Amino acid sequence: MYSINQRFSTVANQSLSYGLLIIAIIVGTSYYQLQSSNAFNNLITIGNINPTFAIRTSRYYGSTNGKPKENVKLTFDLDTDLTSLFNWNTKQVFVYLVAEYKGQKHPAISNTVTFWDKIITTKKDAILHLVNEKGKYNVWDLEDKFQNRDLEFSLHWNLQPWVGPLIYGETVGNTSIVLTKPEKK
Amino acid sequence: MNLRLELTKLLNLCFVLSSTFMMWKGLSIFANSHSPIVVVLSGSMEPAFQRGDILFLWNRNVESKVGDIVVYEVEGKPIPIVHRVLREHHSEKTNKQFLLTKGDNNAGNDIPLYANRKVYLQKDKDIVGTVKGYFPLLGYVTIWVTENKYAKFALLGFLGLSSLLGDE
Amino acid sequence: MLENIGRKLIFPIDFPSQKRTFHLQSVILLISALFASAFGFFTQSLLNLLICYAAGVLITMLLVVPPYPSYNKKKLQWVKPSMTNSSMATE
Amino acid sequence: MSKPINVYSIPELRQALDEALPITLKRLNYTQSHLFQDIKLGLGYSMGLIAATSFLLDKKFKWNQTLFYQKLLVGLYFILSITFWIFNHFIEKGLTYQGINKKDSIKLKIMSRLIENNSRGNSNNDTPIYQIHFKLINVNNSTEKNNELTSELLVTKIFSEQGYLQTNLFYEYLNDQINLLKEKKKN
Repeated sequence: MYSINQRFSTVANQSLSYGLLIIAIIVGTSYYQLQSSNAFNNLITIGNINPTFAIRTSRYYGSTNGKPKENVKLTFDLDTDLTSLFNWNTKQVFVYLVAEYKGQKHPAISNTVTFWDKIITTKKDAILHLVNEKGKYNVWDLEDKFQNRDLEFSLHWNLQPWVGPLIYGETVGNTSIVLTKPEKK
Repeated sequence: MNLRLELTKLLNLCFVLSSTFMMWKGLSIFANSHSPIVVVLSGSMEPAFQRGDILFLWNRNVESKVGDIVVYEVEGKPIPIVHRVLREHHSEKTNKQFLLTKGDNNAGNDIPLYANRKVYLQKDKDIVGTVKGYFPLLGYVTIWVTENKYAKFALLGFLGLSSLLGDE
Repeated sequence: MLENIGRKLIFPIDFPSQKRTFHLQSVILLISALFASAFGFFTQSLLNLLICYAAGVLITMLLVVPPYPSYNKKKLQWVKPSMTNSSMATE
Repeated sequence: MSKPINVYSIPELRQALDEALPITLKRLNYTQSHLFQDIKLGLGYSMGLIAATSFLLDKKFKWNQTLFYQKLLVGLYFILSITFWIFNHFIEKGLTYQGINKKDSIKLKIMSRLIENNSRGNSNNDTPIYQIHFKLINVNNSTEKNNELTSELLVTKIFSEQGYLQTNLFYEYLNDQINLLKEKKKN
């Protein structure tokens, strides 16, 4: 405290270290809020999953050297309430609908793909009630064909905080379907 | 002999520089990533990450999960990219994992960004780290200094002045 | 010349005040950190927390940084340099 | 010595006094032993060298190519910093000066510290005190009991308001104290 420089820098330093304390408090309390509002066990229902298939030969649809690649796109219904994820340290929630499946020719290969996702930034948008929603992505596999796979769907979320660690979680309620080509009408 | 005195004074400066650098190296080794702390430079992950936000990376995980935000490097491009994993394919026999990524704020996936007409990234080769922690805005200082020449002069001037007036 | 300006800009305060201002600073900053956290939590707003803590830091700066005359009442009596000393000092 | 210090700064006072000790004792015919200083300089600069090597490797090569060496260097740096810390706290233990007077064959060790506020009452209790612990060792007769003395010096007695150390006052003070110590030895 012996010179004006030093007084300024001690105040600055100390306020920064108490800033770290504040960050710890924010991270701790917001995590506690998530736990106490049962945010890690939100229920979900997924249904009415209908695939459509298309054959693509572009690199941007997974084709290498012009070999035909089977792409799949979905429509689905989804119901869930994610409002419990929103507290004072939530900047955004990224929700994504993923499917897990095994390889057909090589069963040792595990795959996880995203069919749909959404960025939610406010609490009032966090109640999802989707009917016949179109999937966002054309999805292809490492193998050329995608039909007749056993897909297990689940909804995951990633909470992006204003400060602190990123938090990941999953909703409760998985659905399995086998992808089959709908009969031609 | 004043040589020792001068050497001791120089040593203090040397300690400041070397301990900062070695701390950074230690952190790199701990996180197994050559840059464990990165500053976001593009808006492709908005609104999650804006320019100037600071990200803390971890690279000791063997596999990435879908939804993870990863930092990867593309051959021939100087700036690492921060994007989210859209798909992953891994074999239980070999430890190879293929990843497809996409920026939250981009319309399409990252295939046009990958080098050598590749369709996937490889976890062990291309990934610098997975984002684990976040601190907003603080990195804007470094962006400001690297991109604005007046800022560089201002910073240098400020440092020079404070070393002249200050108590070393 | 720069050195002379530098010496004018040190603005020292007396030893008891150094102790007192440091104590004051620690207490105010800790209290404002805790109060800001609590206020932010109960209003569920990080902005409120930030404003509250910034105000605390600003108050501390205003109280501690400037060399108020009251911080310089207990200056010490130092030794008067004698003629021989000044020649020694530049040795 | 020509640069004035801020006399209201404890670190600057301590540094000025610690640096003035060897210069003043030289005038009292003591030759300083630089052993501890040299060990610290050696340790310190080898740490600097390690960091510089690590920096160069980082600049010249890619991360994966030198990972093993980097781990080695970081480990070495860590070990040396701990050694440095141990040396400071357990071996040097605040020893500011050691030197020898060949004529009187006396070895002198000085530990010093600056006490910010003495709580010993009276009017001076705002004034920082430079506490010096002297230890005289007879080089020829190692069985003889060492002579020790702790003395305290008000910093206001040797610094001018402008921030100059009054070197001849400091000289006289040290001379008096060492003579006192020698007297004590004779009795």
